[in-house]
Parts: sequence; structure tokens; C-alpha cells
Amino acid sequence: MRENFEELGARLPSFADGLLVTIQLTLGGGALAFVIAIILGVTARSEYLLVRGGARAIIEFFRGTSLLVQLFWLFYVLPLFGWRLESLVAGILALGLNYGAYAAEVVRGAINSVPQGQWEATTALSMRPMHRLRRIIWPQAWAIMIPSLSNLFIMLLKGTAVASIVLLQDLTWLGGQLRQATGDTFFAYGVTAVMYLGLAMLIVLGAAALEKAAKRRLGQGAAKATKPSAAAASTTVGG
Amino acid sequence: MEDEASGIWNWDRAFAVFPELLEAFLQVTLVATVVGSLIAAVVGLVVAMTRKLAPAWIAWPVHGFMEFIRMTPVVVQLLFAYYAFNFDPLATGIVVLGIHYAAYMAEVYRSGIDAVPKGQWEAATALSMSPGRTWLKVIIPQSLRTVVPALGTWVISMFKDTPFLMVIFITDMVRRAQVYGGQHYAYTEAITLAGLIFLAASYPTYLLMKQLEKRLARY
Amino acid sequence: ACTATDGEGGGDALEALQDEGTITVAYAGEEPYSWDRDGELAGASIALQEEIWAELGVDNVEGVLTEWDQLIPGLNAGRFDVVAAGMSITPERCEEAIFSEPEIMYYTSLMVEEGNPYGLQNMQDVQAAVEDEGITLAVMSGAVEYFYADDLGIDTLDVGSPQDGMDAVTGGRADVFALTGASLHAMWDNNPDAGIEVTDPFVADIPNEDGELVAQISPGATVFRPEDTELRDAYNEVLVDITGDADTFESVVGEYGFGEDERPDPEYTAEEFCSGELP
Amino acid sequence: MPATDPASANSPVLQFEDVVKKFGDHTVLEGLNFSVERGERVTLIGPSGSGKTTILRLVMTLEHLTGGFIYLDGQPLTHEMRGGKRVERKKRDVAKMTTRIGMVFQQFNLFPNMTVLENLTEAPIHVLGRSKAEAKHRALELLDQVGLSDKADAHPSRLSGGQQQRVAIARALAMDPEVLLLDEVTSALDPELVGEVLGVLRDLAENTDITMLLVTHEMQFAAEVSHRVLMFDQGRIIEDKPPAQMFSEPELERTQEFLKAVL
Amino acid sequence: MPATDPASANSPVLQFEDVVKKFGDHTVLEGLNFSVERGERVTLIGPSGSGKTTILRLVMTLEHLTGGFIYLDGQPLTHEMRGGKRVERKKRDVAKMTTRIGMVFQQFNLFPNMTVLENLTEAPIHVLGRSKAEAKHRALELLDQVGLSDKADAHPSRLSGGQQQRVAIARALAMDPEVLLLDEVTSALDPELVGEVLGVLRDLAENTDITMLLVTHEMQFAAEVSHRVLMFDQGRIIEDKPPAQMFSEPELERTQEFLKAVL
Ligand SMILES: Nc1ncnc2c1ncn2[C@@H]1O[C@H](COP(=O)(O)OP(=O)(O)OP(=O)(O)O)[C@@H](O)[C@H]1O
Ligand SMILES: Nc1ncnc2c1ncn2[C@@H]1O[C@H](COP(=O)(O)OP(=O)(O)OP(=O)(O)O)[C@@H](O)[C@H]1O
Ligand SMILES: [Mg+2]
Ligand SMILES: [Mg+2]
Repeated sequence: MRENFEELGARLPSFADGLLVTIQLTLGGGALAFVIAIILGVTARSEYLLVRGGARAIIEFFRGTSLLVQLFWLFYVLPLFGWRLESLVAGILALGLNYGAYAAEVVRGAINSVPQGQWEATTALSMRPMHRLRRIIWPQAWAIMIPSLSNLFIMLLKGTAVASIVLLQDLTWLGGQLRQATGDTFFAYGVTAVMYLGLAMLIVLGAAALEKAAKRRLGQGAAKATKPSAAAASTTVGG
Repeated sequence: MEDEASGIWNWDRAFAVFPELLEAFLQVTLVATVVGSLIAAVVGLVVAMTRKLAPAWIAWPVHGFMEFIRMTPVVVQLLFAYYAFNFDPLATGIVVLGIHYAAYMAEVYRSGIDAVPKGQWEAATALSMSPGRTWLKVIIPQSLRTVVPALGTWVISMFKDTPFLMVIFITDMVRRAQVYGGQHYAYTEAITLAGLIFLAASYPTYLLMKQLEKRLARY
Repeated sequence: ACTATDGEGGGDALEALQDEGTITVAYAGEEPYSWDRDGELAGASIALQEEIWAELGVDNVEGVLTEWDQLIPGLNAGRFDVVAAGMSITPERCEEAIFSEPEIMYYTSLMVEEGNPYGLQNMQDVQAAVEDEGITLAVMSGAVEYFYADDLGIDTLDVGSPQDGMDAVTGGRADVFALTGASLHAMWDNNPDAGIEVTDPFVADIPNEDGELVAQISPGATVFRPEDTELRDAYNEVLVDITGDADTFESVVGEYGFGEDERPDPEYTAEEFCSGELP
Repeated sequence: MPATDPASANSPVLQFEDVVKKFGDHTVLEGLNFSVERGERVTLIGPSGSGKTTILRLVMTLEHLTGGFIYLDGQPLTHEMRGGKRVERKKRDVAKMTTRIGMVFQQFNLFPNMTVLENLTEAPIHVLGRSKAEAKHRALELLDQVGLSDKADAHPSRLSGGQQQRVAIARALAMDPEVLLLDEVTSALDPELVGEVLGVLRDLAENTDITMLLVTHEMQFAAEVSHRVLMFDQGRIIEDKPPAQMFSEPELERTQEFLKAVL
Repeated sequence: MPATDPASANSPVLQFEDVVKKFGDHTVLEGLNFSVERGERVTLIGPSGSGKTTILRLVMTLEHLTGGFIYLDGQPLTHEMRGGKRVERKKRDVAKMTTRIGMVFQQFNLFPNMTVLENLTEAPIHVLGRSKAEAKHRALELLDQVGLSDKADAHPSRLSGGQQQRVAIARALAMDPEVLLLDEVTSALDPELVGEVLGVLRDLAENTDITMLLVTHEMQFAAEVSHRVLMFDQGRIIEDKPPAQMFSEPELERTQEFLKAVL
């Protein structure tokens, strides 16, 4: 055990680098996924069949083929057509597209679950579609979608473990290296698991804070704040 | 796609590797997903009910454990289980996948259960129905309607996590594609086909779930 | 650091590399061939690369540590210039990639539990023990031993890396792990307390299509992109000077425990392995 | 279902003794005392938030009793004195007693996943242990009484609000309760549908001697069917009279004010 | 906001011409014709499901018009005849016209993510293009009218149902509509709170000459404020009279029946 920790200590600087890679992928992929989710989630509700169909096809395609395969295409096949992406870019792009497609369903579902009466009230006040979406529907949908998005965000964090496919040396990769150096599989992956757990906790805490703020804005805050909730933070449904 | 950039796509190769991939898909990916989903669906429900029914000293540790499962990569869990218990690798892998997804499905069940109106519980109490009967006949049947589509999403997601089984030396479809690639130094066809098989498998799953959802929405 | 050659032909490729002063080499992390030794690129394959590229006027060899399955796709996608992971030359692979002349000969060893309870010394022993005693053989998928086992009709546990194989043996998942001797010995040296031992390297005898046993001569070589034939030829010219002379060879790779046994017979050519004339 | 316990012979069927109910810091009922005799029909009236619903829910054990006691047929319901201390009774024992109480909710709360008939037979079969045939027979009888014989195999979602509420009443009656609690059972209905439900209840009042505790905003109906009206304000009974008196000559100013607003 | 279009000078402010509305196979309205004059207050009554809500929703363009035309100030609203064919009008043009119509819903539908003041100023600023100061000034004026000046900065969730409904009325008025549609605006309220909302509407009826089309079950209120009452049955107008006559001497048996049930 002692040697294991010594080995780990010696590798801490590279673990810091690996952590940085994982964080870059998570934040970059998450940000991109969020943007894609909004675009696809909104267009998938379009009244125009073509727009809606297009969004649906994109969502199904990126949900249906696996992240691994998408990454392979972006990084190894695209260059054969003359498009070369940097490792980090390819990683972020693949994560963003894949999880963006999942999150699009969350966004769509949350928008749909804003009560019908709210939509009708905006019509009664003659609001334009974009204005309605931005000012009335989104703030309400946002509060609904946070728990599911945080769930997906944790999935995305874990999904960054495929980074070694694009030659990035992330936490999982470094865990593998530690395993070779120590010959102790449990120790190496235990350390890795704890690091992922730490990052996931940060996401959970962040999401809980966001949800609280969103609910407060809807006037639901203090009224219901009876239970301190690790539970509320992790609620519901993905995709 | 195929001719001018001759290296990119070779149909002969695609036809050669396809049966191999399909075989691995049926033997590993499909089996793992189907059995894993069943485990996840059952364990998830038990966990969700534990959190509702069991005393705190049981409910909280179970919750904590499931949160740990949910927040750490499945790869790590696979490796741990594989070396800690000397069971059949495929069985170990399926159980680990099942429990990993149970952590997600438990949340789905929980929100489904919460979505059953409070009045239903009260009506059951007013009729002096036992808790067991209330769950069995009132709460679970009603929550299924909201729960099934969300569970379906996780089943589809599980399909695409089966390649992680390769860390415990199970040759699933993607692994088979990589081995083929390593043998012939040609990966594109094999990996792409694996992706398309995933797509071909998840889309019908999605349709199946829709169908089921409709059936449940009948009343 | 990756030099994009975009398939304009090998001659230009070498020039471009010389201008750049750096060649990017992919390796898979397998001691003693090519691995990361305390943050520095080391190994017999790497030593050869450095020697040869220096001779060709490229001073700097930069390594990219890569998983096995990413080596060839990365090479084809221009992510690196050559693969120096001691890849075996086989007819199937020659359809999609080009190899240098043989660089280092491989021998197979077996990693077993300490005391070698089944007394395994070669592939025939393994085959017999699998059939009679039901033992489990682990091989690394894609490695030559994987194909040996296939030809011998042995059901295997297919692991993804050398470390996986060792874990399989120490964890009781497999009774024997067959891999390149040098790699297994390096792992044994690094883990003297793991409760394992490694047999002496041997040349595997594998039945051909007619069922006759054939000794498997198995060399590793550097892989180039298909269009980089001129680059490969330039590399070969320097390489054969090294492999053609026992002392020179020893001086380059001796540091990593390689010697005359591993020096390829100059009569073997990559072409013969590619066409299936050898082994 | 007359009570067999001798203690109950002359005691009121329902009795509140120093009942206290708090939600967090908010005290809704503070030391409430009243009782209902067997066969009596009592209506609770009072402004919104005065605690009417809370009283019914306490009887049905849907809320936890903060202090005091409720007796059914002279027996303590959820809490009793033992060894000089007020202690909670065992869940099992409580459950056994609540089978003698039925409740109809404002929002019907029919089980949407069961047919009308299943709604009516589920509890009699699995709680009272009746045979399927017996439960079904009784259910059809009740459906006939509420005028819905033809809807036995329909799902609740196919029924109008008024029909759903009539089924809910039948469902409560299927358990042959001694006490029936009714909480604003018409206020979720369209005005035209209110009549049919009140009709069913009127029938019930005329033809049975079931004890009823009800909350309603239909004052005319309350006047017709109830023996006594209790006026609530801020969690206490401020007036307690037969309906004729209560509606024609309310004593307190608060009652007058309230009646003016709702009549 | 008097209409500037000369076509509208003498035409009714709202006119239904052969209006047809189907939900799938189910025909709710079949060739409905009626009109409302400027400043008139018209109440729709009739049994549940007769299509009253549907009429208001069609005017507000919340439902798609299956057949016929609706005119606002003589101009076609959602559909018009062009080249001898009935065609849909452009969304933009329709949206422009609907700013002249306001609607108050049974369930209030206030925006929970905004304060009361923001609820009232959002559309005037972003739809009508008023300045913030102007919108705010008008909003406060209206809040004062409905007696809620002190709630300007509160979130709707903090208000009682009656208060929420009063805000909803103020919100609709903030757009200065020519026509105000009100669909059972008191039926989601506790009986005691109904009064305050009716009071606000009574005020409005007395002090402005806004055109109102309303559905209500409060017959007394309808009698007080409306100029005309239309009795609906099965998607058609079966009686059309001033309230005094309608309630005292209904002609048709169906109307008598209905009024007996609800009065
Ligand atoms: N679950 C609860 N948590 C907190 N407060 C509650 C709860 N249920 C009821 N209350 C409060 O208790 C008080 C009495 O409520 P109750 O529902 O009994 O009144 P009510 O007389 O039935 O009124 P209404 O005529 O509006 O139905 C109210 O102030 C209410 O806000
Ligand atoms: N979205 C819809 N889809 C299908 N049918 C509908 C829809 N909306 C209304 N209907 C039907 O149209 C008919 C008229 O409904 P509407 O709501 O206009 O009646 P109403 O007169 O307002 O009744 P109430 O007094 O109950 O509010 C009803 O039969 C109703 O079931
Ligand atoms: Mg109440
Ligand atoms: Mg209506």
C-alpha cells in the first residue's frame, strides 16, 4: 500500500494534467451539448414538418450510434476527407453532439410540460414566439429540466473516459497508467473512482444551487424549502 | 465514398466483417442489454421503494450506495466486481451493468411514484387498503405510465455501454470490430458498421417503448 | 508536432520531416520495446527509431503513447508519422499498411502461476492442458499469440493489454498468459512478488492448413502509411545496415536486453512475410 | 354494522376530546371538543382555512393528530392513554378501526387503472375479506342506487365529473362504514352536475341511518339533510345549532357575515 | 383604442359568420352566427359541453377555426375570402389583430417567473412597444383599480386565488383591449373569494365601455352586468334576450330546465 501511495504521489503532477483534460472535456462538451440541446429541443417542436423531421433525425442519429463510433469518425475518418480536428476539439465535439442529442429530449420534454395555460396566456397577450419562449416558457421549463440535465451532465463526465481514443490522457487513462506502474488494479481504479466522484459531487451541488435559484424565481422557493435535499438534487429522468 | 479515396471504405471488407459483428451483437450486446435491463428495472424499483418505505437506517445507506454507483464510471465498477468475485465474466458484467442502470432507473421510478396524485394514496387509506395492496394495485400500475418512456431511454443507453464489458475481457461487438481492425489494419468499416447496428437496434427499441407507452395510456 | 504529409509521396515526406526536424512516433507502451520510462521515451524499438532517423537527418523523435487499437487508425489519419510498436508482419495487414524490413525477432513466453503447476513450456503443452485439464489460456487480442491460439483451436480469454493478462493470471481468471517473451519477462522483473513466473522464450509450432507443424518465425517491424513508400525505403536502407551486423545491432538495442537471438536473419524480408511465404 | 363493544352502547359514535392539530408552527385546531351521535348528520361550515377539511382528515387518519384524542364508538382511534401517558396506537389496530369509516373526496380520487366495478370491489374483497361474488353483488346494487348500473365496466376517465363522484360515494358505501365523511363533494363539479350528486346523497340520508359528517358550501342542501350545523372559525366551533335556526337566526356577527357571503 | 378603419364605423365589433368548429369527428359548433356591438356586454350560458369556452377560444385564436369567419371591427380575423376561396390569413396579420382582444382565464395563468408588476408590463412593453415608464404607470393605475397596489412586487404564488384572478384581469386590461373575453373567471375560486373578483368586474362594467363576452355560472352577476344573455345548447344559440327577460320568462323548455338547475 505504501508503495502505491508513493507511486501515486510521484504521479500527482500528471494526474493534475489528466484532471485538467477531463475537466476541459466535461465543461467544453457540456457547454456544447447545452447549446445543441436547446437548438434541437426547440426545433424538434417546430410546426414545420421539415424542420421538426430534421431535428428528430439528428437526435435519433446521435443518440442511436454510440459515442465511441462518433469519436472514431470525427478523429480518424474525417481526416481522410481532409478535415483534421485537434484531439480536444474532436472530443468536445463528439461529447457535445452525443449528449446534446440526449439533452435535446430533456429540453423538449420540459418545454412541453410547461402548463398549457401559460402558452395560452402568451397568445392572449399577443406575444411573438421567440419572445414567449425566452421570457415566459424558458424560465419555467428551465426549473423543470435542471435535475435531468444534471443527471446527463454526470453521464457526460463519465463519458469523457473514452478520451484515450483521441489520444488524450485523461483521468481514466492515468488510472490505467497507475495500474501498470503499481500492478494493483483495485488501488489504481479506486483512486480514479474517487476523483470522478468528487467531480460528480461538484456537478450535483451546482445543479442543486441552480435549481433552487430557478425555483425561487418562480416563487416556489422558501414555501417548499422543508427538506434539505440531496434527494431533490438528483431527481428524475434522463433523456 | 468508396472509389477515389480507396482507403476509406471497402465493401468487400464490410461484407466480410458484418456477420462477425452481428454474431457478437446477438451473443453479447443483445443478451447483456436485455438481461441487464431486466435487472435494472427490478432492482431500480426495489431501491425506489426502499427509499419510500424502509426505515432511515436502511434507506439512507441504500441511497448513498446507489449515488456512489451513479457517480462513478461503470468501467471501474466492472473491474472491481470482476476481480472481487470469481464469477462468470459475462454474468458479472451483466449484473454490474444492471445495478449501474438501476441507480438511474430508481430515480425514474421515484419521480413516477411521486407523480401519482396524493389523492390516490389518501383514497387507498380511506378504504383501509394495506400498504402492499396499495402499492401493487394503485401506485405501481399508475406510475408505470410515466415511467416506461424514461426507462426506455436508459435501455437504449445501456446498449451503448455494453462495449465497456471489454475491460473484463468480454468480446462484445465493438471489441470484435477492433480485433478485426487490428488483424487487418482496417478499422473504419468494422467500427462504422458497429455504430449502424447500434442505431438499427436502438430505433426499434424506441418504437417498442412508444408502443408500450400507448398501451399503458389507454385508461 | 504531427507532420501532415497528406499523401504527396514519400520523397517529399522525408524532406518535410528533415525541415521540421522532428518525427512523431506512436507506441503502445510495452516494456522493453517502447514505453514511458519515468517520463522518458525508452525501449529497443525507440532506440532503433532514434538511431535511424538521426542518420536520415531527423534529430528529434517524439513519442505518442497510444492504446493498441488507436495505432493504425491514427497513422492513417495522419495523427503520427510511423508506428513503432513492434507490430508483426502478416499478409492481411500488408493489404492496408506497409512495413519496414524485420527489426526484432519475437519469441513467445508463457506467464504462469509460481511453480508452473501444469509444467507448461510451449504451445503444445498449453493445448494439451486446455484439453485435458480445462485450464484457461489468456492472450492479448490482436497479438500473434491470439492467432496462434486460434490456429490451434484453443478457446481463449482475450485481454486488452499486457497488464490485463497479468491481472488475469494473478486474479485466478486464467492459468496461463501467452505473450511476447521480452514483455512478459519485463513484467516479471517489475513485479517479483506477484506470485508468477515466466517461461523461457520459445518459437511456437503451429499447424498450417495441411496440419503440419510449422515453426513460427515472427519479426516485428515499423509501420508506415501506404503512400510513404519512399520514406519506408529510406528507413530500410539504414535499418539493414544495423540488423546486418551483430555488433551494431547489439550496440543499439543491447541496453534493453536484446542480442543475437533477436536479430532478424537478413535473408528474411518483409515481402516474404507479406506474401505468406514465411513462416 | 352495529358496534359490538359494550363500551359503545350509549357513547357517541364519534367524539373529539381536546383535539389539537398543528402544521409546523401553525396551529389549526386548538383543543377542539365535540361529538356526533349514531345516525346523526352533521354539517361543518365556516370560512376557508378554518380547519373543516382538517377535521375530516384527522378522523380518516390522513393527518397526524398533534394532541388530544378522537374516539370511535368510545374506543380511542389513533392515540390512547396508557400508564398515564398519551401514546400512539399500533398501526394495525388503527387500520382495523378505520375500516368502519368511509370518506368521499372533493376530487373523487377514483383509481384510474381500475374499472368502476373494480373500484368498488377492491377493498371489500381484500380488506374485508368478502368473496368475489358477494362483493360484486353488493357493488352492482350500489351502482344501481347511484344510477350507474350501465357503467360497471367503464374506466373512470370515461365518466363525467358527476358520474365519477357518484361512483366515489358508492365506493365508500361498499365498505359499509358506520361513519361517512364528505368533503365538499360537489365543489369540483360543473353546476349542472351538482344536482345529481346531491340527489344521491339526499336519497342516502332518507333511506339509511348512516352517520355523516360533511363539509359543504351548498347551504340549502345542508339545511335539508343535516340534523346539526357547526360553524367554525379559526379552528374552533363558534356556533352549534340545528340548520333551521343556524340559517334563519344566526347568533354571532361572524356567522351572519359568513352566511351573507355564501348564501 | 377606437378602430381607425372606416369599414368598422358602423359594423359590430365582433361578428361570427357561419362558424364551424370540429374536434376530429366531433362537431362542437355548426354554422354559428351572432354579433356583439361595441360596448355591449354579452353573457353566454348553457350546459357543460355546449361550446361556450370554445367560442371564446376561437376569438382569442387559441383554437383553429374549422369553417366560417370571425370578424373584428368588420375585418376578418383568422380566415378571409380571397379569389373566391376561404384562406388562412398570415400569422403576423392575425397577431396584430389579436392585440385588440384580451382574455382572462378560469385558471388565471399568471406568469410565475415574474412579479405582479412584470406580469402587467411585459406585453405592453414588448408587444405594444410602450416605454417602460408608461407601462409601469398604467400597471400601477390598474393595480390600484383592482385593489392590489401593495402587491406590485410580489410573486403570483404568494397571492390568494382571488388576488391572482384580479391581477389576471388587470393584466388583460393593461393591453387596452377593445374586447375582453372572460371564461368562468370565478369558478376556480373559494366561494368567499368570488365576491372580490365580481366586484372588480362590476366596477369595470360600470366605469368603462369595454366590450365584454363572458361565460359565467353566476347568474345573478350576469343579470347585473350584461346587456344580453345568449343561451347555448349543443353548439347553437337557442335563446338570445336581455337578462331580465331571460331569467324571469325563458321561452324554451330547455332554457327553463337549465336555469332551474343552476339558479
Ligand atoms: N398539509 C398542510 N400543511 C400546512 N398547512 C396546512 C396543511 N393542510 C392545511 N393547512 C392549513 O390548515 C388550515 C386549515 O385548513 P383546512 O383545509 O382544514 O381548511 P378548510 O376549513 O377546509 O378550508 P376550505 O374551505 O378552504 O377547504 C389552513 O390555514 C391551511 O393553510
Ligand atoms: N381540445 C379538445 N379536443 C376535443 N374535444 C374538445 C376539446 N375542447 C373541447 N372539446 C369538446 O367540445 C365540446 C365543447 O366544449 P367547451 O369547453 O366549449 O364547452 P363549455 O360550454 O365551455 O362547457 P363547460 O361549461 O363545461 O366549460 C365538449 O364536448 C368538449 O368535450
Ligand atoms: Mg376544505
Ligand atoms: Mg367552459
